[in-house]
Amino acid sequence: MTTAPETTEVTWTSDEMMSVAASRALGGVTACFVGIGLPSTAANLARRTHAPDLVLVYESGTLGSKPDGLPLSIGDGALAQTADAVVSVPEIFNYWLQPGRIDVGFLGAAQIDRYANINTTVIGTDYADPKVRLPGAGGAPEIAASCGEVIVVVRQSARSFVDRVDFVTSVGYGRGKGDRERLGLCGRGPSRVITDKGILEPDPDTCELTLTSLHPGVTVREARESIGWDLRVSRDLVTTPPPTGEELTVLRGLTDPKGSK
Amino acid sequence: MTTAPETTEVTWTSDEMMSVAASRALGGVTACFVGIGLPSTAANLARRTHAPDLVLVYESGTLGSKPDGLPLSIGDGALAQTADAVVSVPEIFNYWLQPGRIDVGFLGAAQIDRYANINTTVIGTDYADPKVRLPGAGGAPEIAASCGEVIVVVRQSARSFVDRVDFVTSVGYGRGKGDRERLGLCGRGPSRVITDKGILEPDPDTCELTLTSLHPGVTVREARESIGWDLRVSRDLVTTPPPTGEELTVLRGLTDPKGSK
Amino acid sequence: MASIVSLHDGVRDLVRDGDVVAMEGFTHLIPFAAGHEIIRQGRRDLTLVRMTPDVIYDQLIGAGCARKLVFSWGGNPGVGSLHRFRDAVQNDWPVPLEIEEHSHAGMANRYVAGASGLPFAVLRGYTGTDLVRHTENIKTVTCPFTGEVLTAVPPVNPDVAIIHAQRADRSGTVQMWGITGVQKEAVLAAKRSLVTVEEIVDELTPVPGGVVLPSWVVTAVAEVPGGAAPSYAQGYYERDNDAYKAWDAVGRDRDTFTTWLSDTLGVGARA
Amino acid sequence: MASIVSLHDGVRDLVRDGDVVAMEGFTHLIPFAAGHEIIRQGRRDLTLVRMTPDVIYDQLIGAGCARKLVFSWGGNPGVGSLHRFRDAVQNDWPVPLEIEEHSHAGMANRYVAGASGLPFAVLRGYTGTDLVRHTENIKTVTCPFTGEVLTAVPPVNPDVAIIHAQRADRSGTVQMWGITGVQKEAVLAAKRSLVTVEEIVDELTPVPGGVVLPSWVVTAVAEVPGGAAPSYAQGYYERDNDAYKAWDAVGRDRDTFTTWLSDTLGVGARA
Repeated sequence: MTTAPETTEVTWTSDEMMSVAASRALGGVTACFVGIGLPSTAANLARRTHAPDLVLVYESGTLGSKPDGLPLSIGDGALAQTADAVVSVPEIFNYWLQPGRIDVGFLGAAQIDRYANINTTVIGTDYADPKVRLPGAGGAPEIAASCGEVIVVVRQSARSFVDRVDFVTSVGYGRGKGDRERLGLCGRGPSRVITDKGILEPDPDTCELTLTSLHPGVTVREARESIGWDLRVSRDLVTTPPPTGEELTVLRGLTDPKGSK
Repeated sequence: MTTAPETTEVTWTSDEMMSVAASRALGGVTACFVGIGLPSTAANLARRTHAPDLVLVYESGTLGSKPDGLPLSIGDGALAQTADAVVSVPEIFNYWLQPGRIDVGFLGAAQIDRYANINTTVIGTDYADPKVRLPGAGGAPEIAASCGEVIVVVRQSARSFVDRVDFVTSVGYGRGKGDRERLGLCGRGPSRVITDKGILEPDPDTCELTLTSLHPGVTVREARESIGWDLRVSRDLVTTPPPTGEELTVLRGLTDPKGSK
Repeated sequence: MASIVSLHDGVRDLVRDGDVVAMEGFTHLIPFAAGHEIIRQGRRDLTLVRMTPDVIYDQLIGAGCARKLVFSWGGNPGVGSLHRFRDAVQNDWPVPLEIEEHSHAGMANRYVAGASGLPFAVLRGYTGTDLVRHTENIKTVTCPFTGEVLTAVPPVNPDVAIIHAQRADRSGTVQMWGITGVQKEAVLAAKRSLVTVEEIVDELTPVPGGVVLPSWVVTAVAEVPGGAAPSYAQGYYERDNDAYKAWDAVGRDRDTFTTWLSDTLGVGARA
Repeated sequence: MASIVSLHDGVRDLVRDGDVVAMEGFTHLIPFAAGHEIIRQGRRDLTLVRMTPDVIYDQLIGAGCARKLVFSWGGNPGVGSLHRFRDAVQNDWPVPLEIEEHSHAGMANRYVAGASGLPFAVLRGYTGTDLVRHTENIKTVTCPFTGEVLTAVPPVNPDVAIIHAQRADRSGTVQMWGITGVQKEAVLAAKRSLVTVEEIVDELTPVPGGVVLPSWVVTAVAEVPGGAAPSYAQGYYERDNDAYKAWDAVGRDRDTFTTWLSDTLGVGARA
């Protein structure tokens, strides 16, 4: 992890910037379906800073978990013990996710493509003889389909950001605008892809992921060089506001005690 | 209610004989789906006498209820408080009744016909303008379809025992042998209709209800005269053993304290 | 997040003439007080949905609030018939009552489909019964794997679901326990929901058998102690069996009922 | 009614070569001890079903017990990949492993269909994904009311379901709490079931969040304290996160794994 340039007061890592940016994306959100890892970090950071009432929903069946630290797994005991309710796994998918009750779904990705389709299944185009066998779908296909919107958090690399994913585990915008509607997917799809370099958003006309925000100290060239397609840059490109001291303090308080970073 | 003839020791009513006969029908049964009224009386009597481990399942969602007295309604608090588990109403029907997990379903009837079809919906053949509007189906259609077997408990009267029910709320044997299989119903159907006069069972060849047992003191003529079709009598007609002193003591202990008789 | 409201305001704001209204509670936790408030506020043309329409729906029907009833078992449990319901079906009094009837399994699955955002539910049910001949809302569906033909029912998605629960906290998160029937599904299937509770507390301590509806899926909560009487609220009060028995005589006669309506709820006969 | 058995006898009597075996437990209450006993007894050609195959299935796969895996997410939670699983899929070591993969929503609904005695379940799922191209067990079904096309999946009905729970009573009625995942459905969907428990007690006192499986739907119960370790059993012990991390190095290398198999479970390499 590279260390980003110092401001007058604080330094931060690119991963910290990514978590902070992801956390901020949860402003005004009621309920968020959270995966383990970066999404969980961001969601818990949001709950500790600007969104104290944010409802965290985990696919293990916990509704409204309020863990003290970061859970190490999706079925951590602290998630159950601090939840408003613990329901069965069938219920969490059928009653809570499927009808579109959850505003935001937070996903990671092994591969993500130009249209924000996500692959967490296999690397390599031959499913029967993959180059790398990945964990698989988990809750992601239906999170991507049914949440009001989806936020993807993933570190940039040419291996991860590809023109076309080897396997569509979770649908972003398919092959472009209108595909979600044609497929009958209820949610609006990925609204933001937050990386360690910046933020990509779907172009309103084409749904192609476009760079809309650069994290402080990152150049457009740096952001573009680790993307496997010719990344477009928004005319309204902005710079992501740097992490505040409070954000960093809370984030480090969350991640350090468990030694998970 | 008429009083049946005295034996040397005890007297009993025809309703008591009916409840006792119904209770005995639960020998060897693991789990029983119970409606309120006579079925509940019989099932609780069985649990207090020969079948202490009988599992009582009520459609309100209680599994393994062990009420002290007779519940007054299907959702009585005592049913929940003494149950092994209380589940939701969808679950009781989908996970417990539908897959055929329950050995015996205990039903009452407003009308029952020659092939043990049951009507609890309307009296009169015009559904839109009924002579009498009855409560309706409740859990009965699926209890009749999915329990391993069904036991019907109903007092005899020409109004209740009809050649053909005005409305098929719950299927017995349809129009005769083979109809259940054609309809794809999982359970074997009504194995016994227990009345205040005797016991009717489906003929093995035709599925027509046939008198197989007469309660003590009841004549064949008395049993046949309150049936709306030409009731056949089994060549192996037996007499129902009279209630034992223990059966009557337990039954009266169950029914009297609540003043429900 | 749920609003904390008075019963009067909750009914005023959430229940509109012509609405599809589901009031659930399977013998236990029946929202009687909310039903009475609907009568008091004179709602009309409601489509009332309920698996087990009992005394509270007999009262709503007798008061002329309903134009349609969707149900699976209508009776006074442990007592007998619902005379206002019968009078409406058989004699159109005080107004005609259209009915759509199902089995419990069918209704339960309709709520499940409603809560799940699905356009139908599949079950083994109704097969061979005459219920199928009297509602368009029972169809068949063929299993794409085995070819077996099963029964399909459409969801219930009420405009408003009304339930009674033991407790809520100040954020409007609701907790109930004991027999909780189909209430969770009813609330999740509905566009809006009103939950009356025995008490609003600072903190909901977990209880065995507890079912929780988080504040963010509930529209409004009203504190109405005794709001389920004469049914019962486990941990709070017992079922008033005498009141159920007494209802038989009140419901049996139009004049006696009209007097009851006036004396108890202060409502004149409207139909 | 359930029998109370030893773990050895339970696995011996209920798990047969070639069986479809579902071991469930969503991070919590994972039946590790039962999995180890299956390895010890040398079962072969199992079709292993599990939403989240993790370390325990990595061990079973590495030991050569499985010919097929049906799953929705296979990884070492919080750590990384399952190397034995990868080695089997990518290199057929120690034996080829056929896979059938789903999403969590799909698998959960397959268990629900299994528990419900239905030949399929309906969901909004898989649409537009490549998962559909790789399994026959994902089809479509058309809503008979709206014409909408939805996804259908067939039930999972394992020969045997194995779960771990906190407690059982002497009759074999099982009680678990905390995150209980899809375990109830797995047991109800299966032909036979084996439940390992932390302890067998005289009486099961109700607990908040408790899920009960009555004795008459359970085949056998074995008392195996610590039987979920290194996963956790709420109220008994915590998750051993270090053991999960340590597994990464063991699973990564065939020889290290084979040594582990021999040292820990007393099993020689068989494949």
